[in-house]
Amino acid sequence: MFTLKLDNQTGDKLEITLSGEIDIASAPEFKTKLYDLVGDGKKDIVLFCDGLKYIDSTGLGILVGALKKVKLHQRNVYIYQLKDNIKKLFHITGLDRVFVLEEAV
Amino acid sequence: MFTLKLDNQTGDKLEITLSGEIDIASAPEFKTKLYDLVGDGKKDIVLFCDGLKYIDSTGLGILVGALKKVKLHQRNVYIYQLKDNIKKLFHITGLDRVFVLEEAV
Amino acid sequence: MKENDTVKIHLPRKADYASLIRLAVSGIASKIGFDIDVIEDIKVAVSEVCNKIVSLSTENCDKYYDITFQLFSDGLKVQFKVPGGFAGKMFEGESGEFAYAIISSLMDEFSVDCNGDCIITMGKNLGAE
Amino acid sequence: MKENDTVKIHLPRKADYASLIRLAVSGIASKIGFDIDVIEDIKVAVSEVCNKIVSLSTENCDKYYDITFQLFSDGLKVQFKVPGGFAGKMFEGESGEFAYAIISSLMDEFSVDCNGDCIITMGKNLGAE
Ligand SMILES: Nc1ncnc2c1ncn2[C@@H]1O[C@H](COP(=O)(O)OP(=O)(O)O)[C@@H](O)[C@H]1O
Ligand SMILES: Nc1ncnc2c1ncn2[C@@H]1O[C@H](COP(=O)(O)OP(=O)(O)O)[C@@H](O)[C@H]1O
Repeated sequence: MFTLKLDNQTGDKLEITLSGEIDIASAPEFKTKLYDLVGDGKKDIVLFCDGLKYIDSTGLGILVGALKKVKLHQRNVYIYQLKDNIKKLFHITGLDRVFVLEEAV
Repeated sequence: MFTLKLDNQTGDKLEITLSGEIDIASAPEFKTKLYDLVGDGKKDIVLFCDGLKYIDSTGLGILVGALKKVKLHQRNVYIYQLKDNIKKLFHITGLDRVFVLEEAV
Repeated sequence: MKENDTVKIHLPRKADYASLIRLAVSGIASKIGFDIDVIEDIKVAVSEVCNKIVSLSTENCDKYYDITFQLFSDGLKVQFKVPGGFAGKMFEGESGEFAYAIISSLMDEFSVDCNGDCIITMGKNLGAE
Repeated sequence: MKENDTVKIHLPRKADYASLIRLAVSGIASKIGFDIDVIEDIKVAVSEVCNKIVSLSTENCDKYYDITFQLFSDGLKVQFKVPGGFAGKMFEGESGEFAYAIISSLMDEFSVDCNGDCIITMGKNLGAE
């Protein structure tokens, strides 16, 4: 089970809080909800992840999909406060150099 | 994993605290430790069980074995502060009428 | 009973796997939607059979055994297949009688069907209590 | 490797069993004595393979699959048997590459041996990190 919460939406930025577990069971719902918010990709995406406990390769693929959409408009995806076990997955896959990872806000 | 702790020993009474899980893996050790303390069965046995989380039929059989030893000397086994899920097992097996069960000390 | 999934666990006849069984039963029973007290009861009942299988020696002493869980939308069935002579001894003696009483009382269904080998079945229905 | 016990889990190819797998892996890995971070890594690696098995459709689309755990005193081996054509596709594409990178990095051993069907093996040694 995961939750995706839209915290704030301005002209050029979406702030979203992710928490729980994004696994194979919850991935389809995560994809739909995230891509709905991302839309054409004309805004920067900020993901707060301090409550995110688990994400697998399918979830990472979905994040990359969102990144690709916003990159088309010279926008970016910022990921804040990843837990260590998840940050490790970003390092392993090289995604730490693809997304903008930040410790604190 | 369980622990059996001898709290107090007087001329006619042994006070013992049981905690943890008494399952098939820990039953042999529980039997040895308990029967060592019970000895010939010339003392009353008081068992404090508020930290006992799990006991199975093998563990119940071991308690009955201890009871039989002390009954030979007109002694008894007093069981205090059983958790509800374990008290249920004593009711089901009729052992609530064989041992002296008490809520508080 | 809309759904009918099976999970089978093949595991060593060793006492140290008792905690793994309790963990697996929790995971399976919580998928069906039992509340925490009922999950506890199912863990106790399943463990009682596992304990007997582990602690009694059998003629043809298999080193492994299987637990089969059938998950329905409205309940859980758990089955064990044990050699015939063995099943006769499982619920004998003091702790065997305790085990029988505990399983009968905690579960909605409990049967031992022998035809050569014995099938021990126990079932719990969702919302029965 | 003094001990060599096997635990086999036979379970539906359905996404909702992901949490049961994580629970079972925890129970098995903690029996060997891995610390909590390593247990987390093993859960992630095993789940990656399960996810691919669940999400990809196969030609001969079995409804169930097996996970075989071998427990040693100094480590854990996990094996999956999958159809050959299927194994070729598991680690393709973006999320397939991520899965491959994750498993390779988190486990000490990771191999896909094909000879008709494919055997996917991953292993973790106790005290290797
Ligand atoms: N370790 C990796 N393994 C596989 N693909 C990777 C890895 N690291 C990054 N990628 C790729 O990086 C891409 C990121 O999207 P992209 O639009 O190319 O970003 P950028 O232009 O900033 O590199 C994804 O398509 C993904 O396939
Ligand atoms: N529900 C039950 N099922 C089987 N045996 C029981 C049950 N309740 C009590 N017993 C028996 O009660 C006995 C208790 O020991 P015992 O010395 O006979 O105590 P008492 O003399 O107080 O009845 C045990 O041997 C046990 O077999």
